[in-house]
Formats: sequence, C-alpha cells, structure tokens
Amino acid sequence: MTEPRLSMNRRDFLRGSFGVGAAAALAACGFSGGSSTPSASSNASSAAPMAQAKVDGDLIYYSWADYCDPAVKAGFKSKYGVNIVETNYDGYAGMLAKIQAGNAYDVVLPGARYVELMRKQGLIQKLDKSQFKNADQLFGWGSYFDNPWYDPNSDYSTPFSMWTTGIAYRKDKVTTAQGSWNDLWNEQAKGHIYVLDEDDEAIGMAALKLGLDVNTANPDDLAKIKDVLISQKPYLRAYSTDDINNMASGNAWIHHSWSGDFLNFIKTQATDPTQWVYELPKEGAPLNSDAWVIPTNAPHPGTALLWLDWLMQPDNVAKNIDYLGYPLLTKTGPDLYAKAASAYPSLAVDVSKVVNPTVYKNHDPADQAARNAVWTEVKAA
Amino acid sequence: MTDQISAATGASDVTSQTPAIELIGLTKKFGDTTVVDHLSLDIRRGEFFSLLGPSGCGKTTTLRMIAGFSDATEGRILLGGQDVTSVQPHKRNVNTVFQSYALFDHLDVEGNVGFGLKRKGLDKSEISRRVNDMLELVDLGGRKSAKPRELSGGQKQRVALARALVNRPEVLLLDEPLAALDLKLRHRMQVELKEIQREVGITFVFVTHDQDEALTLSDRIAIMNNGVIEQCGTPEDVYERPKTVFAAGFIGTSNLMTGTYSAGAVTVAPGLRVELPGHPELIDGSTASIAIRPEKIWIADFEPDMVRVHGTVAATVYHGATTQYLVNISPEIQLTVVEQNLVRSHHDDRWSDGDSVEIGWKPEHVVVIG
Amino acid sequence: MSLQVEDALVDLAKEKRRSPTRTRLWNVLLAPPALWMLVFFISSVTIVVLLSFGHVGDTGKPVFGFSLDNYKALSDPVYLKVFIRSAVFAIATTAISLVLGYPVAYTIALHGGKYKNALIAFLVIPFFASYLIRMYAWSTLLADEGLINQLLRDTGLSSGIRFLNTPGAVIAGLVYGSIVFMVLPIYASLERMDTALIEAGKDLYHSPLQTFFAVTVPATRAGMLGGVLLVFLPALGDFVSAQLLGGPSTYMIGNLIQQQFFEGQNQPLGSALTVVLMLALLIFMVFYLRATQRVNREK
Amino acid sequence: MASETVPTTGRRRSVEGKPTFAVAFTALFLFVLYVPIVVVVLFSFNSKKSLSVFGGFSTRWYQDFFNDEGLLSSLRASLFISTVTMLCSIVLGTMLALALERVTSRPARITGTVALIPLVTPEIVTGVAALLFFTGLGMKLSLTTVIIAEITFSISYVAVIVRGRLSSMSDEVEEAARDLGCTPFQALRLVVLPTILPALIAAGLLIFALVFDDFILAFFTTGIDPQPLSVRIYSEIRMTISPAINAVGTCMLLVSVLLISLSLVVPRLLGRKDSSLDLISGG
Repeated sequence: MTEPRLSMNRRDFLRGSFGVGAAAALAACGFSGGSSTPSASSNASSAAPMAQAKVDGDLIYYSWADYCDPAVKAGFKSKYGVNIVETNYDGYAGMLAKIQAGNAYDVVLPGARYVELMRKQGLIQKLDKSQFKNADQLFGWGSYFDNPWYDPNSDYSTPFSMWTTGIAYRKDKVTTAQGSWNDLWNEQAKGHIYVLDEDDEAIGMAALKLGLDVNTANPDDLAKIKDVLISQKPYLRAYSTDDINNMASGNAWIHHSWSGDFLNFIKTQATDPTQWVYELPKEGAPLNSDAWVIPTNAPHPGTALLWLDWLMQPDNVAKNIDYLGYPLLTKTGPDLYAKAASAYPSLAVDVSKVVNPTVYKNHDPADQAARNAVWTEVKAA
Repeated sequence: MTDQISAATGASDVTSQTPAIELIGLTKKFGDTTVVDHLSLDIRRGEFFSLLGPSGCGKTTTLRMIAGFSDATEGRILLGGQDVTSVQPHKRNVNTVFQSYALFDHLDVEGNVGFGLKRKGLDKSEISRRVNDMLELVDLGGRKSAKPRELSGGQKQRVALARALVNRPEVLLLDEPLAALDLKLRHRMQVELKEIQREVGITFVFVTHDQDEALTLSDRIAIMNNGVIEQCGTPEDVYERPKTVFAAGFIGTSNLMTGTYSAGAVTVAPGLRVELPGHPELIDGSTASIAIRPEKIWIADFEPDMVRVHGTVAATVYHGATTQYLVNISPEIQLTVVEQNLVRSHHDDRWSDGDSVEIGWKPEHVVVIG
Repeated sequence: MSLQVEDALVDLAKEKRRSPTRTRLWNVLLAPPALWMLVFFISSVTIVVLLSFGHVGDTGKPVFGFSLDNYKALSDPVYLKVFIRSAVFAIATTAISLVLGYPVAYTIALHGGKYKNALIAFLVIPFFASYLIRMYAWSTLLADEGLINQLLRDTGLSSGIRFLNTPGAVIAGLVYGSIVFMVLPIYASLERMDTALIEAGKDLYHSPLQTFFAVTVPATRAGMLGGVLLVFLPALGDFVSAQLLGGPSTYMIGNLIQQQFFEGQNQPLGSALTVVLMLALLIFMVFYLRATQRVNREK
Repeated sequence: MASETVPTTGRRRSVEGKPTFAVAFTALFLFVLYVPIVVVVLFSFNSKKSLSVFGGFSTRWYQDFFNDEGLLSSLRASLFISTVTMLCSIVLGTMLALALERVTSRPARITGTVALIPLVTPEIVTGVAALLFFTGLGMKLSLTTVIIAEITFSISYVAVIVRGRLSSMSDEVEEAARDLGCTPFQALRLVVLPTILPALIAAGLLIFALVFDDFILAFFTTGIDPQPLSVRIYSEIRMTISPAINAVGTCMLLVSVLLISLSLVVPRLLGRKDSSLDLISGG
C-alpha cells in the first residue's frame, strides 16, 4: 500500500485550518504511532526509579462498574485517608481507547491480553514488588502467575481474577441443552438467547463451535465465523455484557455468560437459583484472567501501589470473592472461591489451565483489523 | 471627537438668534437611492416644527440624522450653532420620543423617566425631584412604580414624552408619537402636547404624515416629498398658499386645474376659460396651475366680484356639519365643493345629483402654483 | 412613485441604517463566538473529513492519508443496510412523535385554560430527569417478567409479549426520548395561532375535521417543521436507544460510529461513516429548508 | 404529512368540539410519560437489591448514594459541567445572537450563520469531531474537554432562543438608550440585556438541563476526572446496575422540578409577563 508521508499530510491539513501558530502545538502530538506521547514517556519512565508505596494523592480508579466490594474501597479510603475517584469502562477495547487517548489513571484492570498489549505499547509501568506488604499472598507460593504468559515475572501487573466463559440457561425453559456451543442456537429459547457483546468472546465462541482456534485470524476461518454468527442472529435477543440483569429480568433463557457473573447472579438476584444451570460446552470454554496495572502516566503511582497491596490482603480477598463471585488469584483465593461455588461444579476454575489454547491472545495489527471487521459486520447485519 | 466639539463650541457664539437646528445640504443615500436630497433648513428656538409628508418621503430619516441614529451621506447638522454631524447620539443634546415609545420593559415609570438623568450622573435627590416634576407635568404622578406593560397607550406615550423632556434637551424630536393612539386619544394628546411644549419652551421637531396634526400643533411646517422640502411655512401659509402641486394636494383637499393663461383667464378645458384676475406676473401663453380649497367655493349667495362657473352636481355627500358636492364643470374636470350646514339651511334647500348649478369663488382664494 | 417602491425603500433604510460606529460593536461581539466555532467546530469537523481518507497505522493508531479505502469499504451492503435502517428508524420516530405529540400540544394549547403553563411544566419535567435512567426503568417494566407482562399474564390478556430488543423498542425509546421537542414547537405555534381562525373555519367547512385540516394544520405547519427537525436529527445520530433496547439486528449508524471509535479501533472508518452521515443530513436539510421556505412564502 | 395524521382523526373530531377524547388522550400520554418516573422513585425506596421486585420501604440506596464518593463526584462533575457550560454558552450565544441580529456585512452574516450549524448536526458528529480534535491536539481528555464540546454544542441553542426574543424587541428601544446618553456598550448592558433577561434565563435553564442529561457528547469527550453522571449511569446500566441509580434519578427529578418551578416563578418575580417556559416552548 502506498501511504503518503504523515508529516506532509499533517502540514497540509494545518495550513488549511489552523495556520502556522497551531502547528507547533499539533506537532508535539497527533495521530501517528511514531513519536506520540505514550511510548515516548515509557522510555523515560523505565529509566526513572520505580514508584514507592506511599500516599501521593487520591486514587484514580478505572475498572468495570461495581467490580469491587464497596467495603473494600471504604476500608482503603479510611485507612489511607484518600478518596477513590472511580471511572468505569464497559469493555476492554473502550478502556484501551481511553488510555491511548491520554487519560491518566492510577490503577486499571485490563484482561490478560490487554496487559500484554499495554506493556508492549509502553502504557504501563514496572512494579517494585518489594513495596507490597502482602506480596506473599500473590507470588512465590508456586502460583502460575509468578510468571504468566502475558507479563513475564508479573513485572508490570498483579493478577486479580479468573473466569470461564460458558452458557447459563434455565432448566424450566430449556430442556434440550446439549452441553455444546450449539445451545446458543437452541430452538426452544429462540428470541431469548444472549451473546456477550465482546468481540473476542463472540468470535471465540463461534470458533469453538466450528472447531477452530479462538484466536484465529485466517481469512477462511473468519469468513466461516462471520457466517455462523450471522446465522445465529434470528435466535438472539441481543448482544450484551449485562448478563446478570438480563438473567434477572427474565429476558434471558440462555446467556453466553461469565462464570463469576453467574455466581453473583445466583447468590444475589435469582428468584429461583435452582432453575439455573451453568454449562461449560464440550468443544472447550475460554478461560481468562485479568490483572491490575499502573499506567505510565499515573498521577499517583504511590497510592496505586497501596491499592494493589490492599487488594492482596486476605480479608479483602475474602470480601471481594464473596461480593463478586469470581476466584481471586491469591494464596487463599481459590479455596475461598471453591467453597463459595461448591454447589456448582461447572463453575470450578482450574488455575493450572490458564495456559490453555482458549486464552485470548494478541494479534498483529492486520489480523486484529480483520477480526474487528468481522465483528463490526456481524453487529451491523 | 471631543476636540471637534470644543472647537465647535469655541467657534460659535451661542445667542438666542442662533437657530436651534441648522441643516445644511443634508443628504442621505442608501446605495443608489437618495432618501434625503440636499436638504437645508433652519429650525428656530422654542419652535414647534413639523416635518410632514407621506411615508418614504425622508422625514423620519431626517429626524434620525438629527438624533444621530443615521449618518449623513453629505451635508452638515448644527445644533445650537455647533456642528454635530459626526457626533454620536449619546453626546447630542437632543432627545427623541419614538413611534413605538420604546419604553424599557425592565424599569418602572420612574426608572424610565430618570434613565437619562442617571446617565448624566445627577445625584439621586435631583433626579427624583425632576422626575416627580415631570411626571406631574404629564399627569402621571400616581403611576411612578408601574411597569410599562401595566400602562395604557396614552400613558405610555406620556412616559415616553416625560423620559425625553426631563433631560431638558435643546431639541425634542418626536417620530410620529401619536400614530399608535386611537382617534379620540390622539386629539386629546395633541392638545396636551401643545400645552406641554408651551410650558417647557423647548424646540419640538415633530414628524408626522397626518396633515391635521401638523396644522393643529405646529408653528411652522415643512412639507417633504421625495427627500426634498416642497414648502416650509406657517400652517396658514402652507394651507392657504401652497407653493407646489404636491403641497396643495397633500394638505387638505384642493381643486387643481391646469391650463394655458391668456388675457386674465386660464383655459382649463377646451372651451372652458376660468377667470383669473389680479395676476399680472403671468405671461400670456404660459401654463398655470390653479388650486382652490373646496370650502372656498360657493354654490349660492354669490358676492359681486366672484368668478363664476357653470356645472352639474355629480354626487352629494352629507357629512353632518358640512355637505360635500362633486360638481362637473367639464367632462374631465370635477370640483369638490364643501358647504357648511348652517342653521338657516333646510334639507330641501340642498342640491341633488344632476342639478345644474353655478359655483363661484373670490379671486383672492385662488392660488396660482408656479 | 408607487407605494410599494416606497415601502421597499423604507425596508432598505431599516436594513442598512446602522451607522458604521455601531456596526463595529457588533463585529466585536461576533468575533468570540465565531472564533470559538471556528476553532472547536469547523476545524474539528475538518479533521473528521481529513481522517476519513486515512487508515489505521501499524501501532493501531489512525494515520492521515489520501485513500478512498474507507469509502469503498462502506459500499459493502452491510453498511448500506445500517444506513437504511437508521433512516427508517428516524423517520418512524419523527412520524410517531408527530402523530402522538400533536393532539397533546393541541389539547394543552386550546383546552388547557389556566392550567396551560402547569401542564407544559408537567410535560417537561420528566425530560429534565436522566434519559438513561428513564430508559432503564422502561426496560425493567417491559422485561419478559417485568411488571407489564406480569399484569398481562395475571389478567389473562396475554401469555406475555416480548417488547424489548426489537426494532419497535428502539423506535419507542427514541420517541420517548425526544417527543417533548415535537410537542413544544407545535404548542408554541398553536398558542400563536389566532383562534378566530378556527371559528371562521367552522363557518366555512361543515365538519370540525375539515376545519382542522383546512385551518389548524396549515397554521401550525411551521411548528410541525420545527418539531420534525428537533426529533429527526437526534434520532438519526442516536446509539443509546439501540444499545439499551435494541436486539441483535437493530444497529444504527450511531452504533457503528461509536463502535469504530471505542471498540473496533478503526477511527478512519468511523470518520468516513461520520462524513457520510453528515452528507445524508445535508441532503435532508436542503429539502427541509425548501419546505420551510414554502411555508414562509405562504405566510 | 396528511397520511401521518390520519390515525388521529377519531380524536380530532372531539377536539374541535367537546375535548373529552383529546383530554383523555393527553392524560394517557402524561401517564405513560410518568410511568418510568414512578418506577424510579418507587424502586429508589426498595429494600431489596432487585430492580423488578419491590421488597419493602428503605432508604438504603440513598445512604449508598450519599456515601458513594464515585457517584457523588460524578454528580458534582455534572453540576460543574452544566454550570460552566451554561454560563459560557450564554455569554457566547448572546454575543452571537446580537451579532446575527445586527451585523450587516456579508462575511459577518455568513460567519454568524455558519456558527449555527451545530444546531442541525447530530451530537454524535460533534462528539466524534471533538474527540479527534482533542486527541489530535494531544489535549488530555478531562472535564475541560467535555465542557468545551458542550459549549460548542450549546452556543447555537442559546443564540436561537435569544435571537427570537431580540427580533421581537423594537430597534427603537436600543436607540432610546443611545438617545438618553448611553454609549453603544452601555445601551447593551443597561437596556438590551435586561430586556431580554427572561430569554437568557430560559436559555440558561434549557442548556443546564440538556447538558446535565447529555450523554453522547460527554461519552466521547470525557476523561478520567470524575466522569459526568450520565456516562457513569451508562456504564452502570451496561454492566451491573445498582439501585442507588434510582436514588440518583429521584434526586435529579427533584432538581428538575425545582428548576422548572424557578423558570415559572423567576420571570414573575422580575415582573415579566413572558415566563421562561413560554420561551423554551417557543424556542
């Protein structure tokens, strides 16, 4: 592809609309990946000393909405005398877009593949683990996350939670479930089936159904995935990540769902928990994790470190597992979770399986664009 | 600008002989259209002066140039001998009463009237004293704290007048101030306006298209048409002795006849010569227009020296105090005749349509227009 | 000189009678808002147009360029389908708002009596509370096991109706969100209308219905056109209603644009979509202005 | 147009005569309008976490709301955005309205008209443009960027409302001020602005309400400072919603009632006949 040089285009554009004065302002930034701010500052920060765990301001918090027990937050606030300025995202892609746009947060909770992406783009900073009083809860007890695939030695992140993606359905409405991704094409529940509104999850689900790799970027595979997803639309009620409410409202009979949300729903919202089943389809189920990171441009990295440490504290871990319904990846987390989810064997999460092929991975830009295009076209159709 | 004013002040000695307003070759053009055309005019101190003319004649534009709302394209404006042609409106010692009154909705009557004084920086007690005096003068003493929307049309008009007069301007400009009032109220306000003017002794420049109003109120009237002054004079002058066809036609009703003058008579229609005695200035063979007011034409009881013409009554219109006859003196010429219905007249005395009549007038009542 | 020419002159005089010294103040006043709009609107729209010819660079960031690739991509039938769907939704929203809003405006304006202002206030209040929360409240009410379906089942009227996640739900959401902007201009034009017109109409036309269509409707056309504009434009660019109430096949242009900027990470494609949306609106505005000019001429 | 109005014909007949049916229709309309409002208020007092089953009366969600620093900071952020936007757009919009009403030169007129384009631009376009502009300039997204975008969007609204009032004001009012000793600027300050004050109040209230509730522009331009309330509500709805949202909604409703009442009462206090509401509905 012949691509005119960016600098020239930008100059042309400036001449047209801003005049010379603004040129200097624009030149420092812009749309190109080349010399733009994040990567530049990452170089600076890798040379700079790592942050110290001490209060240096309020905590600018960026995560899923309601993805932390309010009591845990309240405890942090009163212990350190700081405020938590909370902002939420409703999907990882949107989260990344905001960070790339230059928004400065202290702590962010990306999914594993986004941790890798952000690390490679220089968007997050290296953590000094000696700053964590509770480091022993997270690392050094033989945890896989001492050296996870997305972040060697967990240098840049502290692992948080883990989940499977499966299918939740109502026994009273659906009697013909096959324990397969085909259940998302179930005739009985036609018009009452939800699929998660996340590109990786939807494409991954279709890939598993077709016996393909969840991370495929092969054009033929993607064409098949697109067709199969479009073929599913007549069965669907909607694409939505709001699985808990969709199940609670009665609109969903079958929901492409995250294990933790299912447990949360069963414990807090379901009118009759015994009606609900969470199945892991036989073709395989995605197993993923997330981790806390501190962005390079975090205004208060000291408070951020204190927050990460706070989350590792066993009593807080217990509270969060109880509140969220997700296993947390500390020494005590998996056991606490196992107890909480004991009634639902399908919700068991085997930490050792986290290196399985159903983990969402990163792609080179062209492949990523191809996957994005599939998802766009499926949604638009 | 300040220099200009002080220079002007220094240059001219303000005496009572100086006219209140002098307009010298005043011209206003909008694009290619000339709205006011080299107008020159002196308005005397203490005079009630009217600019009378049809809409679009340039009278309002002239007024706006005097006030400073509109810039003159050419010519000069002198107020009390000072050249104010390029002085901004707020620095001219004139005030205006607007056609729409333009009262300030957000202020009460007192606030409206005291607005100009407050701008001048007078102290509060002085403002309040003068506002009270002025409101008494316009008979609104009891409505000091009323908002404009609570006032009747006539009251609004008086507030507008008081608001302008309270500043004791050299000249008060009035832009059709009575046009929005109903007939009865208008007549009452005319009387009040005249009284107030006499009392305060300020020069009034009054713009109107209503000839009756102009005749009733004015010391002098300038009749404007197409941006020029057709005639300027006392009400009697312009009514009795119109100088142009337009002036004759615009003020009141005039019977106009045009023809060739020869040997003491004008041939206004083939075979119809109207005698015109006492006009030695007219040369035989020249064209002359003559105008006669309807009420100056008699239809009976003639006096000896009258000029008489035969005609036929075409229509009779009874007006109560008067009766109006339309009399054809030739197939083309119809004269309007107005007769007072006096006590002695009886209904059956009057003429009816189709009657053959003789009409007549005194030679001195005939106005010859250039 | 004819009277008409004189009138024209008077108008001309009015139009241009401001003195130069006064005009300077107005130009001074114009400068800040004009400058603001130039910097923050005109130039930012220019960026959108320019970026629509660009592409996504290797680092996933948008890069300017001179290619028509994005527009070629948009020729895919999938996108055309979304554009048509959006137009249909927006037109339906506008039509429904008009049909439902007109009687309400009419009743309040002509039969509201002394409660007129209170009724209008009552009508406006919900629109000043969060649109999103009201939408959410609807979605809980209309859920399959929500209050309304429970009522339907309890009364035996129906075994349950699927309201949500349908095109109808999206349109209903749009109507609910903006109908007040239809009611208010119509109400205003009805208020301004001389009610003597209706009385006169009653003498001329034998049925009230004929009177309504022959007198009231034309007299309020300006209000209706205003309402149409205020409802149609936001509806065409909306993505919230489809997001919260829509189903798998109710994607609108707004959703597509939103996705390109926040999920698909293809800002140049999103820019191209935005440009196409702007062009579509330009065409709409041309027709709209013609219609309003016709109304003005008739006046 | 005619065909769209056909379904209302049955109603129309009675409207022209006895308005029973029309009144009933309007009542139904208002009822439907208020159904979700009632639900929001009711469930804000729900003792259960459920948004569909009412468990009993409780004020726990209000306690949650008033103790939720996140929600509160969002509320403060939205109030701040709305207030600043209101003030700035009133100043700029009024300037624009005055200029549009008064400038005579052709370039100035064109400029003024162009400044009204946002009025006919869907928010998403303005949002996309603002986002690209800010990120392109390397500006950090923040409350400032939201405010800038909202002002850009609001100026034309203010201009249209204020201009409507200005055009109904006689030029002579301003000339009278000049006549009575005001400089052009004093005439503006002492006479024109006080005269159009009700329109300014109306425009201000409208902008405040629109901006406070605006989601799309805020969504595109918000940064990490506490997010505007609408954006927070959106992300909660998209993820896991807390009934505290109903408490927020109820409070917003109260504020809205207060604002509307103010708009009805304030002009009356100022002794004006035209209430702000007329101007809102007229604009």
